[in-house]
Amino acid sequence: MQEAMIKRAKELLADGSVDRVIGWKRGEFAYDITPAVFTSAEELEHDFVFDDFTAANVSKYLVKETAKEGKILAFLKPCDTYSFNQLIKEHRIDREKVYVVGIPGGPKLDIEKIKAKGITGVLSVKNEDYTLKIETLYGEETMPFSEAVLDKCASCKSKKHVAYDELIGEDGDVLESNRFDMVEKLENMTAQERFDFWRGQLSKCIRCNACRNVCPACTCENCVFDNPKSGIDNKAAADSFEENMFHIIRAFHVAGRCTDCGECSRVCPQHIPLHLLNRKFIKDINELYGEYQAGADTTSRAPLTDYTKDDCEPSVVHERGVE
Amino acid sequence: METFTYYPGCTLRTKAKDLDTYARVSAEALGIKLEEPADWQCCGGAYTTAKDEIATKLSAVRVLNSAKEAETPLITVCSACHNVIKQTEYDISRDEEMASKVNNYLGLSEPYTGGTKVYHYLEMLRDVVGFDKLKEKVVNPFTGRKIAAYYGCLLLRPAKALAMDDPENPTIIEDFIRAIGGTPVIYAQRNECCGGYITMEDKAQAQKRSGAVMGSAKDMGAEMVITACPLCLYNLKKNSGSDLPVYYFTELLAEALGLKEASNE
Amino acid sequence: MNKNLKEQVLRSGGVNVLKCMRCGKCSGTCPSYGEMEYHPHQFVYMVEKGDIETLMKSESIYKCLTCFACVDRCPRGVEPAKVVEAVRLAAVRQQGNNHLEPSEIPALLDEDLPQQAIVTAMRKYAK
Amino acid sequence: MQRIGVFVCHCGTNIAATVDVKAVAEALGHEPGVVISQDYQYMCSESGQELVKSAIREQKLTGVVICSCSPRMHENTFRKAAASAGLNPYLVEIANIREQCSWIHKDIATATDKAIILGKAAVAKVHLNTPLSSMESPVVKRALVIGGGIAGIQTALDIAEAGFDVDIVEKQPTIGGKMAQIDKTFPTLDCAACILTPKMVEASQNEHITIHSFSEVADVKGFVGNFTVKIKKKARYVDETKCTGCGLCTEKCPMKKVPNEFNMGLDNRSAVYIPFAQAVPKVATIDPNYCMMLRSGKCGVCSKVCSAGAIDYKQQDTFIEQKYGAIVVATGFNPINLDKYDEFAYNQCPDVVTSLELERLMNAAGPNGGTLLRPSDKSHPHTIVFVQCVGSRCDDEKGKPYCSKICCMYTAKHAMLIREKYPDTEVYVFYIDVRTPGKNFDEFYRRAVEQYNVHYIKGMVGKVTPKSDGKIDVQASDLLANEQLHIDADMVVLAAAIEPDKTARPLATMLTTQMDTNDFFTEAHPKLRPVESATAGIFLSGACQGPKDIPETVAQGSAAAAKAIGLLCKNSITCNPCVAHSDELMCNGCSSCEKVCPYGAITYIDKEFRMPDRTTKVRRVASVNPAVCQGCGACTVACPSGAMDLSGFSNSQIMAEVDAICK
Amino acid sequence: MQVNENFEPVIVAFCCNWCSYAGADLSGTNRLNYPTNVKIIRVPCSCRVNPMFILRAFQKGADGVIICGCHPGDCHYTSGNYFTRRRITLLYSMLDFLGIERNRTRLEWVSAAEGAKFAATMEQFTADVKALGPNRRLEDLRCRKQ
Repeated sequence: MQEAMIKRAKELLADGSVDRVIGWKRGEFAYDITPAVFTSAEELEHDFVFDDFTAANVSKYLVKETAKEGKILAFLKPCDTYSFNQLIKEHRIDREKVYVVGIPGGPKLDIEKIKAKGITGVLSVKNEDYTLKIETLYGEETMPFSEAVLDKCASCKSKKHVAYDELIGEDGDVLESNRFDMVEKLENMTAQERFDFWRGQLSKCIRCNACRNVCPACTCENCVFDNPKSGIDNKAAADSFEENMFHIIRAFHVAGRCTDCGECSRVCPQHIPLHLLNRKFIKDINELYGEYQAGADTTSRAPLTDYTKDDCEPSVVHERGVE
Repeated sequence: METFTYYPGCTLRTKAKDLDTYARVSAEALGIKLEEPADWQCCGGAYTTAKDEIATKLSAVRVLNSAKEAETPLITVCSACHNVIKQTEYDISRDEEMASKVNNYLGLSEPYTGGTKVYHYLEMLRDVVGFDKLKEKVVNPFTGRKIAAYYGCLLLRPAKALAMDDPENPTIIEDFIRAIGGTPVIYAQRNECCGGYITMEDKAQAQKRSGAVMGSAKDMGAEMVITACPLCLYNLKKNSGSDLPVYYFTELLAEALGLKEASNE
Repeated sequence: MNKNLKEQVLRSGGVNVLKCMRCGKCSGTCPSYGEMEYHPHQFVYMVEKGDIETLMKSESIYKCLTCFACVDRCPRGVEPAKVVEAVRLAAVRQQGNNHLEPSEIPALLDEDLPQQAIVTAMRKYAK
Repeated sequence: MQRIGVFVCHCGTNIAATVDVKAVAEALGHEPGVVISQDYQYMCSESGQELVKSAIREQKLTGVVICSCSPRMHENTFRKAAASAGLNPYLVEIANIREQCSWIHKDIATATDKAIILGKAAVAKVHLNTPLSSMESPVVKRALVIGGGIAGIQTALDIAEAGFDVDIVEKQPTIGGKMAQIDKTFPTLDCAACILTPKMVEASQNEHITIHSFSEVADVKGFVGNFTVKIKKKARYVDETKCTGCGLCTEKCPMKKVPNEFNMGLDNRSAVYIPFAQAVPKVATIDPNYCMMLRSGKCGVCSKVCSAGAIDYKQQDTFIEQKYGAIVVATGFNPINLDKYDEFAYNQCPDVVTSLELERLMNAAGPNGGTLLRPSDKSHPHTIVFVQCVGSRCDDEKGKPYCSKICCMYTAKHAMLIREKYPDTEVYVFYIDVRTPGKNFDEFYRRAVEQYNVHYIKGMVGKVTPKSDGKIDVQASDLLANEQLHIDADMVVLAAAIEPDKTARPLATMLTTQMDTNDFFTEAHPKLRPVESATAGIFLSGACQGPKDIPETVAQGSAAAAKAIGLLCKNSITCNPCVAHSDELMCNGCSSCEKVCPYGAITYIDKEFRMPDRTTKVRRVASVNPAVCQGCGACTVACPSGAMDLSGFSNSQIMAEVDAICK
Repeated sequence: MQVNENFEPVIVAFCCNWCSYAGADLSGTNRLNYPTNVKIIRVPCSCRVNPMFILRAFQKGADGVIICGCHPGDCHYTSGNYFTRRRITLLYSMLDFLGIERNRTRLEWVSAAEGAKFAATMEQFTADVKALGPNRRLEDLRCRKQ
């Protein structure tokens, strides 16, 4: 697949269809993959990578990239296309300046899960028939592929590309996923248990802002948390703001806009399941206002900028579930 | 076949057997199953509205609870029982203090705090069977007969609790009369009290009231009066001094359905 | 004015007599008006004034048919019949004050009289 | 550095009795930035305002906090005072320590504490207030009057008199309303038609007035000075411009059994009809529920006899759109339905009628040509019983909790007219109270009793029993005699409660005006602004605001007209400066705000920004039209970046209040 | 739960200018009592209430927050309260999800004519919050009152 992508990228660069390419390159370690922009065939040949660790969603980068001159080729996995569409809808990406090539999605791997098996000094990871052959400084190890899958991929919502100019490989379908299971489990706890759960999680927050920086819905020119005029500015971990406010406000700001790409939890160095907050909103919206998938299209009205005259009253919140 | 818990009440066992018998045979013919609970007691005949009267409400709560346990609606045909049971249901589901006192007395396995749907037999005809369906089953229609419906007080009031029909503009018995082929006679005294409750206390008053009711019905051209209440029937027949015949509505129902003869055999 | 008695009647009746606007519709509609010494609107007014003993002594408390015409037709939702009942109960609950004794009943019976009449009479007039 | 003045009002004892005003002034004097803190007996009085003004001048105040009554009461007063002393009026904040403190609390210590906190919140807010200046928005010089009864006609005539164009929208085929159905008017007993029909004609002939009869308001958009209203002209199947009102079609129409609503269904009309002889416009209307041509395609008589060729069976509802500067609501009233009151046998006996039906029975143009006859057998009634307060003053679901106000007087009128015309008729009036406040009103009622010998009985009818001989047994109480009466009557007349027209509720929603729990429109202030709604540019005329008799209705109609004229006279109006504005540097251009704006006040522009590296970048950013924005603030919450804020109620101001309260 | 009789909760009420603030004024005009704990902040429309304000109030030590607006369909700005209804429903649901006591938050529609409803609502809400005791779950410790 990687070869096919490099080949197609080179063709498009060569015939002048695009000026740049956004994809991934390897960092210090084999599993340390970051999004990168390529401008020549040489760079592509040398650095471009697409493997089981290329999980990062590159759509957010297109906000900045499409503000520049020229056209960019973007390789988007199915889940990335939802974020891409949402950003088109919010006028954050100039569609004219992107050439989208849809590529197959995950499941992608989570290095933390490999390390959790006590496997350290990882040099390379190969998938051979759903068994991982892991070459390490200390010899070769193996483990089942399924045990190293990223959480976000384990509850994948869709293999369908909702936006593309061309596809490499086959298009998939929207999936029946179990992504709300954990939300439901929490809903069925008592208020005290829920509070204890979240206090335990959120108190780990070090306010590195990785969740915000990776989030494709967080593309504000100036974030409210950085803006002294907003009244809730708070740039770094200084008090219990992170435990009480930061994540609620962030989740609310992306409510109805979050595509559930799962990047927030993937990048959290403290492994806080932040995506559960977003999924709670998605679940509520689906249940109270009808099924809605942010990014599924570029025209529908977002649930929070819409209403019907017979919407439920907020008291439903207080009447259902467990107190 | 829909099943109801059927509460006949004490009078229907003795002096008002007709009301009961015809109700049962007709129900069966209409596809309604009436199941009498094992150990019902007299409802007391009059609802005590006083908030501090608990003992007088217990038997009604017991029967409401039997219906709840049987998971069926409750049905009565006697106007007085209907009145007592519906008022009890209304109060117990709204007045928490009363509910807790009643339950303290009764010591049911699970406290009763309302929830049983109570029907008068007429409501069952209207809402479950449907007067249109009833009309289709009539074999001996009362064509051309001018029949006056007598509601009295117990069937309609207090309207909030009984919620059976508009207390000033009732139509349920008139619709019944039309369903069995008769012509209803509307007269203003149909929803005024006949004085039945006072028949032992003050005969003169009972005579005056029942006379006024029957006089009004006859004045408007009625050939007969029908009622759902044994006490009204007694009082209108015995004390009004009128020659107008008075029947239970169930008797006309059974006759219209062609069941009267059979049930008397 | 007997304050305790008034409170007892108001509590037992569950009625707010202050809602009365003195229209007299209860007495206009009462089928037993002619038999009563004190009429429904007077019950409401006298209970408000606390003059309850007078009512308790009056035969009027046994003349109410409990037909609820006044209850349903009162424009203010005062429910006069409940006031009458509360006063009657206050009277019959007093020791030895049963208006009807079981021993009196046989004399009042006739062959057609439904049970209903007897049980209601006992319920209404005796404790 | 802020220099804030705090002024605590005693409001006589209204505030001072439960709030220690001196303690409040003392406490607030220590708040940061406060340089003067005073209390005074009546801050809204001339001398109270002078106190504020001189403090502004002498202390060079940059902000003012008034602790007083509700801002809904005197915010404007103090803003004006500040402006006259040279301080921007939007640097004034009110702490509501009367309606929301002294009047609801009894304990002086806790009420005083609360007043101090409310004062602190206002001080915290005023620190962040910025001077605001109002925009001007043009006024469309045309008014809309909704409802063509006497209220609407009077309002329209007065507005037209001032030289402004005015449109009347009336849902019936003719204007005239209830007054057209009334026979005589109290207390003068002059003929209603004689005083109303000239006004109807005047309205139809006035060059400034356009009458849209058989029409309804379908949609209202916009705001004061600039409403856009969609009017639905219902199909009447007759071309209004061609119909001459000759009436030939109504004579020839074979369908004659249609209940005549103008005569309260007491007689019949034809399927094509003109409601009454003096109708305006005098144009026929076809009733599609009865017209055989429209129902089955068979007939067409009216079309054949119409020499003007005005009949158009294919006519459709049409919509017109018009801009208005002011809207006057005059939707009027109706008697309530009496189904729930059949103890009076209204549904059982044709001789039990409502008072409005009696008007028609007595009217020369009514079903009996002005002779009072019983509907049942057309005989002369000799005993008539009037029942007052049917459905009025009720504390239940059946009736209305209010007094309908007009019944005592019209009943006295009816009683008197009957006794005048038919001296052999006995008239009884059962009343709870006789309410006759009004010029010459009580005298009028006394004449009914003293001169005309009408029997007024204090008591209420409890049961009406119609009898086969045509007599009606009326059972009632006579409270003064302490007896129950039975009257053998020939007719019973029920004074049914009146209620607002059913169209008023959806209209209120369209106009975003408030109604009370009875569906009467709520005035901006019950005493001081009785003909304005709380929504700017919407005025109230007649019984849509509360029960009223004709003189009151006309007075209010003229008052509403005066208010509307006051608005239309202006070339532009000052807009509320508390509107939204977007910080372009923070705006993402995401369109969230635009989607929640009910006024379409937000548009997007591509704007060039200079970047730190000296390049330029073009970005899509929101732009608010301050003349269109009404300042609800929906956009401020929809905005994820916080670029959108609301002047006068900014994020930081509200949070400062929150902080002050939670401290 | 232990109820501290002496606990006086801090309650912030956001009221829309056109209906609920006027309703609050009306309860004053009619001298209908409700607890002094309630402090009202006037906003033009309930849709002006940013969830941030609510969180800020809790952060700074409020024990209960209630929002009052015009009844749905009666909004002075036509549609503001419909947006409020969705936003606040979701916010309250999130707070519930995080284990914050349900009775600390409420939204009530109060018209300008409903002075009695306003007073009764505040009475009830204050009692409910009082029963919960002080807000500890959302409070920012640094902001705690001494």
